[in-house]
Amino acid sequence: MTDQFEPTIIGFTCNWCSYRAADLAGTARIKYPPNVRLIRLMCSGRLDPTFVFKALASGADGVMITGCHPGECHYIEQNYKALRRFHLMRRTLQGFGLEPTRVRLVWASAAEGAKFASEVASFVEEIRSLGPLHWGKNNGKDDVQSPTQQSKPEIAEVPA
Amino acid sequence: MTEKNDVNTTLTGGQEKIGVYICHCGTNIAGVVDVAQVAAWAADKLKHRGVVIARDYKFMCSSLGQELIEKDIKELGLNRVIVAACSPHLHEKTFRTACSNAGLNPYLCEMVSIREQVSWVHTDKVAATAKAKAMISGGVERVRHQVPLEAMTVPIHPDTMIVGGGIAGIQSALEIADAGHHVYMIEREPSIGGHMAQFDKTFPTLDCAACILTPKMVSVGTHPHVTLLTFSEVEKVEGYVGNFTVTVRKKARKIKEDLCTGCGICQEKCPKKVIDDVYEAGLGYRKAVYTPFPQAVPNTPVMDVENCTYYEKGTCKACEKFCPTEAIDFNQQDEILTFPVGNIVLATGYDLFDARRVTNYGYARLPNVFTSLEIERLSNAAGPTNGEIVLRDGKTQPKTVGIIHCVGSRDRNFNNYCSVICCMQSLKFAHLMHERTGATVYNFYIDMRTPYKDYDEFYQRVLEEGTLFVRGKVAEVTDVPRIPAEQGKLIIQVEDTLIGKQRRIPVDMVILSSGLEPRKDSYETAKKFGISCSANGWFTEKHPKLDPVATMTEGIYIAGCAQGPKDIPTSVAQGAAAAARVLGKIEQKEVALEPVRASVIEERCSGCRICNGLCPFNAISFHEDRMVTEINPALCQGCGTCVAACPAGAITGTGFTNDQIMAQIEGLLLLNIGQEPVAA
Amino acid sequence: MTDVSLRAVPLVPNPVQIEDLTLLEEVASRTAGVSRLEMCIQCGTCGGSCPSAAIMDHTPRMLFAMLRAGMREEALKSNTYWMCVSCYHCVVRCPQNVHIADVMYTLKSMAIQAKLYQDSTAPDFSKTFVDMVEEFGRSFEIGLASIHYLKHFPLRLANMTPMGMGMLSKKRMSLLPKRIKNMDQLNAILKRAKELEAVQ
Amino acid sequence: MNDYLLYPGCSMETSARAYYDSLKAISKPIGLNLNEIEDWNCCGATEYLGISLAPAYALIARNLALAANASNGKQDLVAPCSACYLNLAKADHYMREQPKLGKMVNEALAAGGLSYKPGSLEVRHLLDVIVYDIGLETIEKNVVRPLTGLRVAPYLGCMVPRPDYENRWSDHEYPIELDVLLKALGADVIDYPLKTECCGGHMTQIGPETAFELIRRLIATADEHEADTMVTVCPMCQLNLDAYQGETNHFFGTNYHMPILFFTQLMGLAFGIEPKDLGFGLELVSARNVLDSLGVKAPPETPPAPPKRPRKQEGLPRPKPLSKGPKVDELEKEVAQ
Repeated sequence: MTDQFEPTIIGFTCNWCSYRAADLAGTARIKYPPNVRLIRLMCSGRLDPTFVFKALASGADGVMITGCHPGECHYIEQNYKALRRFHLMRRTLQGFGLEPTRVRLVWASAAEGAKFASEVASFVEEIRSLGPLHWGKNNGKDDVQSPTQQSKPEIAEVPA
Repeated sequence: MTEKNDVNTTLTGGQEKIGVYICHCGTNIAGVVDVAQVAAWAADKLKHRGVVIARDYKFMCSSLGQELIEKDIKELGLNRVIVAACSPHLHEKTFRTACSNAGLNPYLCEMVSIREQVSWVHTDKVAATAKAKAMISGGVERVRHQVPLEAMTVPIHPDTMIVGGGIAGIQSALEIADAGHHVYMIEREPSIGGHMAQFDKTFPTLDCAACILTPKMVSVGTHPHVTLLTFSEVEKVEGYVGNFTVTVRKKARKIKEDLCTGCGICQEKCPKKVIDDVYEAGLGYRKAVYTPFPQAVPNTPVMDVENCTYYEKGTCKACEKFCPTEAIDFNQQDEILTFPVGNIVLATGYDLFDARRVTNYGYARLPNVFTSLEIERLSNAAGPTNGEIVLRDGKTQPKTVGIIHCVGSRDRNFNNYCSVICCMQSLKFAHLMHERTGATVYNFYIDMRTPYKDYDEFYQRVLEEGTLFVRGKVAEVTDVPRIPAEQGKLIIQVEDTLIGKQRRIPVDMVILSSGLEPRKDSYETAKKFGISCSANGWFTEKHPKLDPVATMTEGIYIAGCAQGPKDIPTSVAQGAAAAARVLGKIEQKEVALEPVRASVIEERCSGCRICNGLCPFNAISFHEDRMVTEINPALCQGCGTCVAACPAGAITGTGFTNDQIMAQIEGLLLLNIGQEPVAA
Repeated sequence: MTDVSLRAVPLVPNPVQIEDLTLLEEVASRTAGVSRLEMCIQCGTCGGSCPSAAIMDHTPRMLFAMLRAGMREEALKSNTYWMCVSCYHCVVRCPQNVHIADVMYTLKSMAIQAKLYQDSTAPDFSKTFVDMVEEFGRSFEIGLASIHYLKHFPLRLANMTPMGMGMLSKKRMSLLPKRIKNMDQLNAILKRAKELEAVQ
Repeated sequence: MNDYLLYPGCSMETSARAYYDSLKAISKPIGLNLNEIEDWNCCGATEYLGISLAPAYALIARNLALAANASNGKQDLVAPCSACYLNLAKADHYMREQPKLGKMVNEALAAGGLSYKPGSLEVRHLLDVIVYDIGLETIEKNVVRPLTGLRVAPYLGCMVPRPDYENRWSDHEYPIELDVLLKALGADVIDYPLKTECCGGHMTQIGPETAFELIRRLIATADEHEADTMVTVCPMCQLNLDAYQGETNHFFGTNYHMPILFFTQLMGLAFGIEPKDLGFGLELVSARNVLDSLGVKAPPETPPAPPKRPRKQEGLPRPKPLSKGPKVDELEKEVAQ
């Protein structure tokens, strides 16, 4: 293997569309990079922004939020709430001095396995080009020990 | 709904006894993920998080695999179970039932999808194994915060909706209605019958399609348990298995169905002739008010508003003048119907591949190139030529005919799949051409595919009749001659691959055996019903082998060509199979629902009312007297939006609590590995 | 024929050498882009479409079967790819999206390298053309055509003369090509490219 | 003003001078500004690729690198020659599809102090630019001498619509771009069935008999359709059909006289530009009849074009042709108006 940076990404899916898109990518055997680890919620509306910050603070380099297409939410319109929170999260990240693009929102219907896979692939590339996230470093407080620094070696160790 | 407060419901440190079960799924998982290593890792590195046993097994979903879990629950006293296998949408129920059988609350079992999310989508074995470990770690952390729950049950509505009135839908409808349950059949076209109603003969027995289909259509039309809604489309589907609410648009026929007797005088008197692109495949004509074909069910005509002279110019109304029952209603509007159903069968069929896309075959440019559907109509005794097979000039019989297989199929420029029916269809045409015109017939094929009962025997028969077979995919059809013998002919240019030479074969008529394609709106339909499509656009079945009529969405079944290309017998079999599944569901009378619900911890609620406007199901109400919000569990659907919104953390979502998700995040990122053991 | 051991010796020598089963892969790896050569389903669309099929000793489809069978010498001796006119009919029609025209280019270069071509007309034309480009950075038809015709179709040259004269008198041919300014740069690039290819 | 970089290719200065002259003449009225790339080299035609891979692609890529430097990501690269257009597009495409090739080519380019990032240029054929960027409306506005009554066979040859890596053309086998352009000039355009068949390419050099047969088919079919002239978009096609027409006649004992012109020459005629400024007279098979039928300059020698062949429709209804997408439908609609 090359020594290129392999980001760790946490993905949130809704139970009805995007988790099934991931299932479909699987049954259709569409390949995508192994950097994303998914958490299933019932709806993207369930996504509490603290989950995202928790993930980034705990060592994830990026967070991918997925849900049903606008207008197709299983719970009628709750994905619009996710959309609103998403913009808020990006602004907050910017306020922290982090790249807002470390959080991505993707709409994927149950029929869009290929789209799910390609979005993962492009997000991994994007995060790879941004480099590892050193939570807390970018806002100039180098003396603060970030949880990332503590946890990174553990993550890197897993592949063995 | 036993849980009200997620603060103290987790077992106190040291009480978790978690079993981790890793499935090989044959080689589906084990071929990419080193399952033995994962099991050993989980037993070692997650021991301090409560894992007492980690096993890998060839097929966890087999009865032996389930027994393994049950035995461990009983013998080791497991109180949490992780199954790392396929998607929970496939086998969550299986493993929950197994846990339940062993006396463990089924909601203390959690699945980790290392097949759909790992082994099937990744190739790097080391990375895949590492990801599987992280996902199991996440699952373990999550399940530690799980609490016992009780399932909620709701009754199943006994009515069924069948979308699509082709042969598959008809079969489904009759099976269910004959069992005494009500069926709504929704058909987009003015009549049921589907593509089969357009065919002349059916292979390999050469039965007349109309003769075997018409009685079934009539049964549907007259069945006391069938509500037939033709010229109608489903607009919206809400709800879930057992309790769907569907909205259907019944398009205005401009004819009062209750008054119309189907006498046909309006069609006779209508002065406007229109090329019939649908039923007659563009070869024949119909009127602006019409029933698509004589045996149509129902036989109530529809008005073609786009072509009707009255709508164009404001005068005519010949139909109205002559209608003996005053059934014509130019002011009729679309009707919107809403009704509840318990189950849905989608039998929406296929579209024929548009042969114009293969420019080198010249369809629509060279007059004597025909599509398979055109030939069905030409050879049909009730068709535009009364069954006479003639060239586009309307009179000349062809002396030589070339039939091209695989048009638009098995071709990455168009569709990469085999359309299944084209070989047999082409053999049928070869026979009909030979029988009706005595023409010399060439068949151009890549591979001859004649499986199933009596199919290859039919191939033998066509060979006996003297049909000439050329193995080679036709390169082009042209009308540009190179030698005098080619003058005035269509020339089929092909490599005869069995002799390795390019041949140019002059013929009078070319028949393109077009393939089958998913409906153009199949993605929209799939979205509407919440099911998935394959990359090609066919509806995806729950399991390609073991559950070919169910979908990933409970209560929605698929039948016929909507699921993939197939012939008539297979469509009928699948229609009947879907009906059997629906009847099975109806017999169950009720269905268990996920107990995923939100509830308010009153003492934490500050009464800010932020959550109040968020619920689309009106499950949230505010108690002015106590200044707190309350959630009605009967109305709550469990999306969790209010949980995420509550600034005080006063709302908790069963099954997806903050603690569970936070723990899962830590688990996925392996923060638990270095931690102090939970056990003392 | 009583000795059983004799039966181990084939009466007809096996025409296919085991090591040549790598031929298909070699051709694919030497082709620009993703050749998809292994995807051929032998349908004959290429052979049916080819304007030169009549003068090819094997249709492209047969050639692909030969590559699969590892018939290195027979395949490289074939005139098929020398007759290819690069019309791309087969490429856009191929149901498996095999990059047929580019495979033909690969086979030409392999045949030249292995010196297995049977008729030198086409390879000579290519070589003359390339020599000219490497000398001037440009091509010029008159020099090329006359050198080529003199060598390969001396009898036809007489018929061609009026055409050539016509072209010359209408100033549609020049007797000397133009040379590009930065010939050194082009030479350096080509030299480096050749070295890189040799390493491959 | 539409600004483009021009890669003329070797033929434009010699055998296809008429193409270059007429292109220069029509550029100004239609607002087409072409800037020739400095010190371009030969693209290698169909020959270099058959000798060795890396040098062939490096040869092409030098032009791409020079063009990309001059373009600054703003201008598209235009090639009037089909083979040049294909080679430039091909190198760009494969350098992207196969990063290994891209890397190798760039290493070679580095030896000359150059580099090229695949995908940074849009490679386009002249006809594409004229039809889709300049637009038929502008063309029609410039027509002062409509080519009324002139029966033309539009002939594109192979390498413009195929393999078409970027899906720029309406069809691989039966594209309509040249047809609609000529219709916009007022010409009577034949539905020429061999419009994308091969002219023989380099077979005139390596297998003349085959080439003659291919040339014969093309000319015979145009003749059969009573065409006054065939119109090409490629120097190689023009050379083969024009310069080898005599030899083809000689070989088959036929007596075809089919002038082969570049589409830019007909554009110029329709725009009222003098024939001598459009390279008329450079063709070996004289196009005098074309000029005559339009009443330009020369006195009539050949009889006027015969009436169109009637095409009446009877019998069974015919299927409608396939829509080739909104872009093309619009073109067809424009022409119909």
